[in-house]
Amino acid sequence: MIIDLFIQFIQMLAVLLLAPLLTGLVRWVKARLLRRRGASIFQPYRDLVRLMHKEVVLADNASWLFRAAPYLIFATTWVAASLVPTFATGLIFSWAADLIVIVALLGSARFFLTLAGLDVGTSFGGLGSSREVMIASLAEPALIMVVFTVAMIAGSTQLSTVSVFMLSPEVGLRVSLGLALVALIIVALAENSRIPVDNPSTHLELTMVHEAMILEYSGRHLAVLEIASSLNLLLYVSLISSIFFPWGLANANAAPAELFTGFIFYVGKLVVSGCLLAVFETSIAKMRVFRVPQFIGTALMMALLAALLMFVTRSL
Amino acid sequence: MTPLLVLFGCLGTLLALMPVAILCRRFSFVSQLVYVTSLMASSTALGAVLFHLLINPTLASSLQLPLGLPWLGAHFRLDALSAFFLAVVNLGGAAASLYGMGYGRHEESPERILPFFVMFLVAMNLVVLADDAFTFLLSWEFMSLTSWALVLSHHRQRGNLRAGYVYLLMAGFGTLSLLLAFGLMAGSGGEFGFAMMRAGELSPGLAGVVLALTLLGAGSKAGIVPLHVWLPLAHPAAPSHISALMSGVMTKVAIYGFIRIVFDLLGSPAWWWSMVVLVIGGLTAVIGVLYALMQHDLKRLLAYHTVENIGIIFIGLGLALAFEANGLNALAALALTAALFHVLNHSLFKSLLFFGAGAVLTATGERDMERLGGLIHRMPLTAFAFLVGSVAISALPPLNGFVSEWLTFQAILVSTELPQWSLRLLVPAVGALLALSAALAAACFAKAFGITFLGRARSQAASLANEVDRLSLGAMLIFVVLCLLAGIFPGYVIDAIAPLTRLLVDGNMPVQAGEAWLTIVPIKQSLSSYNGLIVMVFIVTSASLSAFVIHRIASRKTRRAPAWDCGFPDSSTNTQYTAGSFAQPIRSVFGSSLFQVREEIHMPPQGSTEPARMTLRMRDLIWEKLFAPIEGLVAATSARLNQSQFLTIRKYLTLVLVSLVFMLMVVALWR
Amino acid sequence: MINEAFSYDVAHMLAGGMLLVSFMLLYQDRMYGLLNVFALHAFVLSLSVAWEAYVNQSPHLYITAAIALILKAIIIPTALHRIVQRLGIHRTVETSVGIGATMLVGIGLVALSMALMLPVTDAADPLARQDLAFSLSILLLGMLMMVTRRNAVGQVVGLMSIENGLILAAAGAKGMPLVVEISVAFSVLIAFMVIGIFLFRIRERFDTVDVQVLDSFRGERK
Amino acid sequence: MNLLPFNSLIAILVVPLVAALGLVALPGYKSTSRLNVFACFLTLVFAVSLVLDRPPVGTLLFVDDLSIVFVILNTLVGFTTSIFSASYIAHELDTGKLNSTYVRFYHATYQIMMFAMNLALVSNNIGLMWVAVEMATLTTVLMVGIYRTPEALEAAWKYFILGSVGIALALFGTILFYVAAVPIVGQGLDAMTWTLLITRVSAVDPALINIAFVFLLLGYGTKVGLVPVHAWLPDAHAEGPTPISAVLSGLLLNVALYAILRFKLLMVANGDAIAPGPMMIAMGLTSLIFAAFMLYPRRDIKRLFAYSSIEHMGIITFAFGIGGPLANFAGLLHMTMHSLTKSAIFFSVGQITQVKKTQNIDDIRGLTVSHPVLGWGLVVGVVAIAGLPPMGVFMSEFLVVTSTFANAPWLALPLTFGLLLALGALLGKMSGMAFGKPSGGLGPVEASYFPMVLHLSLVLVAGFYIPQPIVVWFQHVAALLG
Repeated sequence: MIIDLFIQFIQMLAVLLLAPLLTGLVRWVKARLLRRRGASIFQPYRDLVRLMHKEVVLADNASWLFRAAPYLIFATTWVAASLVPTFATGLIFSWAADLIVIVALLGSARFFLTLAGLDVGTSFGGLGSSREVMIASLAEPALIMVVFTVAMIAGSTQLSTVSVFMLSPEVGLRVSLGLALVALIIVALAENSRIPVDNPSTHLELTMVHEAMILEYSGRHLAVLEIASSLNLLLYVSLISSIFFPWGLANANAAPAELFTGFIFYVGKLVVSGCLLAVFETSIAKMRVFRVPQFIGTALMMALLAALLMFVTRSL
Repeated sequence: MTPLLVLFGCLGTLLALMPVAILCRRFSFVSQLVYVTSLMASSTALGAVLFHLLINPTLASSLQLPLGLPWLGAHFRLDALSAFFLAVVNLGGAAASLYGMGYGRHEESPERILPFFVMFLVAMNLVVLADDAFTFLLSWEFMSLTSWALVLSHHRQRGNLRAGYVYLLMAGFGTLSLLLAFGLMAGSGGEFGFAMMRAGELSPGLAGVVLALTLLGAGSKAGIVPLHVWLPLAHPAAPSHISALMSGVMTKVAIYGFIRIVFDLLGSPAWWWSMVVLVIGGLTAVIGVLYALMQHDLKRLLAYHTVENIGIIFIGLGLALAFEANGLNALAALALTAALFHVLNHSLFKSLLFFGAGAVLTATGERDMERLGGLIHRMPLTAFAFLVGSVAISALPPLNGFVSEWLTFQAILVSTELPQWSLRLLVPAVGALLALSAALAAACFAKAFGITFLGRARSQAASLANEVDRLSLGAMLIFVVLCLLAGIFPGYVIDAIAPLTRLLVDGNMPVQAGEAWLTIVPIKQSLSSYNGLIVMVFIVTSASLSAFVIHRIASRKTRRAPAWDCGFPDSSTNTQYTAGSFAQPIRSVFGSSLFQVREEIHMPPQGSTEPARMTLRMRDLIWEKLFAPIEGLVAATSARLNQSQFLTIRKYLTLVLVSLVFMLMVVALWR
Repeated sequence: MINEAFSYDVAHMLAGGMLLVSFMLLYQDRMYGLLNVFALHAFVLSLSVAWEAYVNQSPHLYITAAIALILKAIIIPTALHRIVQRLGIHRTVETSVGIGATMLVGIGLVALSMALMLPVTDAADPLARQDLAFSLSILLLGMLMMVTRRNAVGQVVGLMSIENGLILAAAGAKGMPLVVEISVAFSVLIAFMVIGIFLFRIRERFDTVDVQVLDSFRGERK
Repeated sequence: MNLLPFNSLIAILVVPLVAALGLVALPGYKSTSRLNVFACFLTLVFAVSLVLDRPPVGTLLFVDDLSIVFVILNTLVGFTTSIFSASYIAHELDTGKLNSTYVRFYHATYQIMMFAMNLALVSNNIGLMWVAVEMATLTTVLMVGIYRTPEALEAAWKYFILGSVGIALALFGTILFYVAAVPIVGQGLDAMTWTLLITRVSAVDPALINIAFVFLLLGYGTKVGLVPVHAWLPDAHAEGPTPISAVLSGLLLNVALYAILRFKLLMVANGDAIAPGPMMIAMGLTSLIFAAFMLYPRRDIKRLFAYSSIEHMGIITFAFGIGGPLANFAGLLHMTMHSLTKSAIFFSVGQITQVKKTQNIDDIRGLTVSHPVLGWGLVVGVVAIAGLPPMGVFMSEFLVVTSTFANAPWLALPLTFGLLLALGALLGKMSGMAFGKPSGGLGPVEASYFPMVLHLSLVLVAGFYIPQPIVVWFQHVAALLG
């Protein structure tokens, strides 16, 4: 019991600490790929600390919602992230929420983000929010469909159970798994506002989505939002890895050694995926906002196809 | 003193209010009197039915009055199903009365509302209580009639007359279809008692016809696509607490009608019924929310959302039918529980939202979101309540809307147990529709709340709005609390629904009360489980913790300044996103086919200073393709036939001669 | 008492005569001619009713015959003459359907009534059967006439020829109580009275009794 | 037992006649209208007393359970209508639309009409019944023409011509029946006495009475206003004085229907004759659907409700055509409800047209604002006639529809279609008139609301509670009707 609690706690802490690192890594690799020297991978931590100590400049008609939103967003994202097994399965609170809940938690984070974007009443905020909900309205169903597929295969929506099942030999190689993986990656790109859907490192109005929403934020609020977004990235990476690449996942009540190896594995996965992401982002161009729907729509279609395949082929 | 008698006591009180309201219409105290009394009566009734539902749900007490059909009498019955829906009805009624006590003050002609308000409550109660076809239909149509009168209470406003007309016409259509359905079930013997209908067996074909008729009848009242057209016209037209009743409660009474007939009276279902219901449900959900996204009239938006939620409920019902038809009773119970849970939830947050809209209406006199904005500063409590409602209806944890949707997803996930291929193909597609509608709902309420309450005021009225009175706020806060409770303690609700599922599909979900930490477990722990309480606690603690830590270790300094807006701040409020522009991306994705959206941008000629203009054209294809043709056909036919009414006497005589000769020939040939 | 066959032939002849006169009415297209022929129609009727009375020894039928003779053969035609004169419509050609077509239809109607009546009335005695058949055809022809006439007087005449057919039938029905004849006479009386009133009033307001003009165009006609 | 010194059956005939004479003699408006009301009331009392002591069956006159229903309904509506017409005619006098001689004539004719209708209902002799129906028709013709406007004259003329053709057809049918009956029952009055016919009709030659029934159906059907022989009805309703419209819709149509029912009984009693049901069903459905369509283009408020009368007569004929205890009960109930409701509607319409000074629907707006009682009265009336609960018509229509399931379920479809069609039209017109911004005359109403309120409350109560004796009575009659 105590161990379980401890492990849960460790995980929550781990994701919180590792998240900025992942972001920093991605930025660094991208910089290197562009033949730039690039900031150190620990730069995000410094930024956060600096932001935290700055004073907050609130727009005149910002409401209480504007001030509460960052913390709510952070909290929901963090809770979601801490429910995804990173290096050990069988988390004590895993039964409190299954995959669908995780999706919904991210949904509520997004909901408050869009509201925050609308709150000050600037044109950019509205622009960001409206585009965000458009993207989400396609990405979320796709995610749910992926969840369906996975749940069909593993016979459960509990993430721990799923990853344990994925470790077991009877998974086999399935078409629908492949489809679901691709769909999930596309959704992940969209939800983390990465290229080609959005560009986190620009303030060019034509391309902004995520940045436009948090344009009015400053100081600690901005810091919290930054942590939340890097948590989001981490969450998706660990989600993908724990479903499709669950190798090295330790069991919760395993020996410390196993846990440690599991942790090493996990960090390894983070590094690999971070590099892959950077390579991907540098190798393709940002697409126009109104081609995004087709892009995510394909994800939805693939996920739906995967789910249909599962529903038909299951119990045959 | 059985609950049923208490119930009838309350109904009697409400009925007695009607003449009072008419006779004392001159006095100012009457509106308070009526609302207070109806509040007390409804809450008493609520207590009675809750007592029945929680203490002895299995036994059904019935009552017969020497009214209605002479040789049949009026039968009333209180079983678990009716108790559940009565709880929904009377909860809504009580809250509406409370809200009305405050809201009614601003009413210029209360005599057009009060008598019908109480009768409306009575009618809805009677529908749920009725235990024979005649009483059922009488109360059903009476319910429509009284609500029609309420829709017309502001009959001088443009469009309300038409709204009322379309509404009552559709209601008549529904009643007649139900009448046919009951006629088929009663058979040649004309046994109109529900007990006898339960006993009777129908041939599969006839049962299918009855299902179709019930879908037409109950569905048209619930607002399934494409029979929903009256709903977004009528619901917003009524005063807001009536809108809340119509949207939050009356549609549920329609759902009750469907459940009562299809699950209870009609006997064992055939599997293909579920196909029909599922398809209708999925389409209704998505189309409803898409329509809602296109609205910028706050109340109409809410009305269209009712359509969406009805779709979700029908998805649950369809799944329940599918499972029951294949003898998977436990799973049927799961699906049915999901549907009923959503019935409860929707009645909660939809009433809440309509109350909020009503508050905005009283404070600003505006329903058009394009003229609102920034109300969160002027009316913070209303804003908070509306926010909670929005989160709940967008199916976001930890509020109640999510739980029922989660249960529906679980039911979809286990539908691989179904033997029929077509169902296995259909269900995930419906699941996708459900997920899509959920996401769109979130988008829609981000828009509804964001444009109405956030940003800067878009009109004088909005900038001068004041918080509404305490009673209205009280009514809203009650629902806020209920939404939260139903969200974090779903287990109790599920257990309360269990008797219904036992009654209807004789199966029930595992008892949730025993689960540790108030978790809910649809089938078994390893499959899936959800704990609203833990999620809630986690979110709250981590949020407050982080806030606390940051404020403690880092800065807490705050400075107010003009908005930055990328360096181009603009004082004019017109630069904000409007409801229309917020929905534009989604419109461009989904709207092109369903609404035939056409956007034309007229740029001013070179060098001229006038602004560029964009015109947006949208069409309601469902109306244009389905109802307008019928309208036209009737008009054309009657115009054509009307020519025959202005002939010369000679021609009429010819008519007589011809018909005489014709009939004589018939007789001649008959021999 | 004269023998059955002879009385039968006479009755047959008279009834057939009436039918013939109905045909004459049908192709009359002048007002005065129409009225004269109608007078003849009523006269034949009274003859046949009288014959029925004589054959069946039912004296009350004589009253009917008298009513028919006096009222229909003399008073009404003359009155209508007056009206026609006063309205100055005696010159109008007032059939609306071609004579030939009317005749054909008429013959068809007669055939129909024969086909209907002759087989069915075996139970009733042959005399009644004949009368029924003839009177039915007279009735139908009367209606046909009302249909084909364009103005009020023509239609009234048609109506009254229908009445004649009815009386023929009533007289033929053995021992039919007095009620009926009285009622017939009475109804015809009312008929004439009301028509008179109407024609008079119509004269006040319209310059013609053409029924087509009577159908005013209320706002409803579109 | 005999409560009265003389036979109340005679009384319901004598009272109107005497009253008619008196009304012709009496000068002055007030007294005559009072006498009119009083005479109607007296007739009503006697009619009700018929329930208590049933006079013996005579050769000419008789009452049975069927006719008593009609007689009481007839006299009741006649009574209330006389009350309404008192105030209505007063207004017509003030506005000079009628002068005193015409009013005297009007009242006398009113009584004669009542006499004729009662006679038709209690006559035991098919010939006498015919005479009575025709007498009623002709008197109403005179009433319709009473305003002497071109439209009124045209309406009366049309009514007269079509009516008398109907007369002729009905008479021919009657004669045929007699001829058919003679061989069995023997010559003379007996062959026309209904009570004798019903016992012996089974032996009558079916082929002859088949033809007879065709003529009777068309002949009396003209009075009932069945499509396609309905043409006189809308004009007559629209152009006559409104009380007469009420009487036409509420009573005369019923009387004609009563005649058809009597012959239907004979047809049924004779085993081999053609079944009258299908013909009545066909005509009923035609009338219902056709009239429902005709409701849409209406602009004249009285015409609107005239067509609605055709529609409901169609429903009733349909119900009786279906036959069987349930359908007949439904038919009787629907006929009663329709008489009460429709006359109530005409009461309110009469007052509306007087205060608004127009019959044009488009010029009548916002009644519930300008004249609340009238407006809501109209709303309730239309709601009732459209068959919405909790009014009595809902119950009867419920029964009519469900009764079809006993033997011909598919007939329920056209029936409900027609009902829905009519519902749509009536509600559309009504909501336009009752709600919205008031327009037209805003003057006060001096007429009494009593008749309208009485009828509507009766209909309302009947919607969910019918006293047991009446139910038993109706069920008995329904059984009689086979």
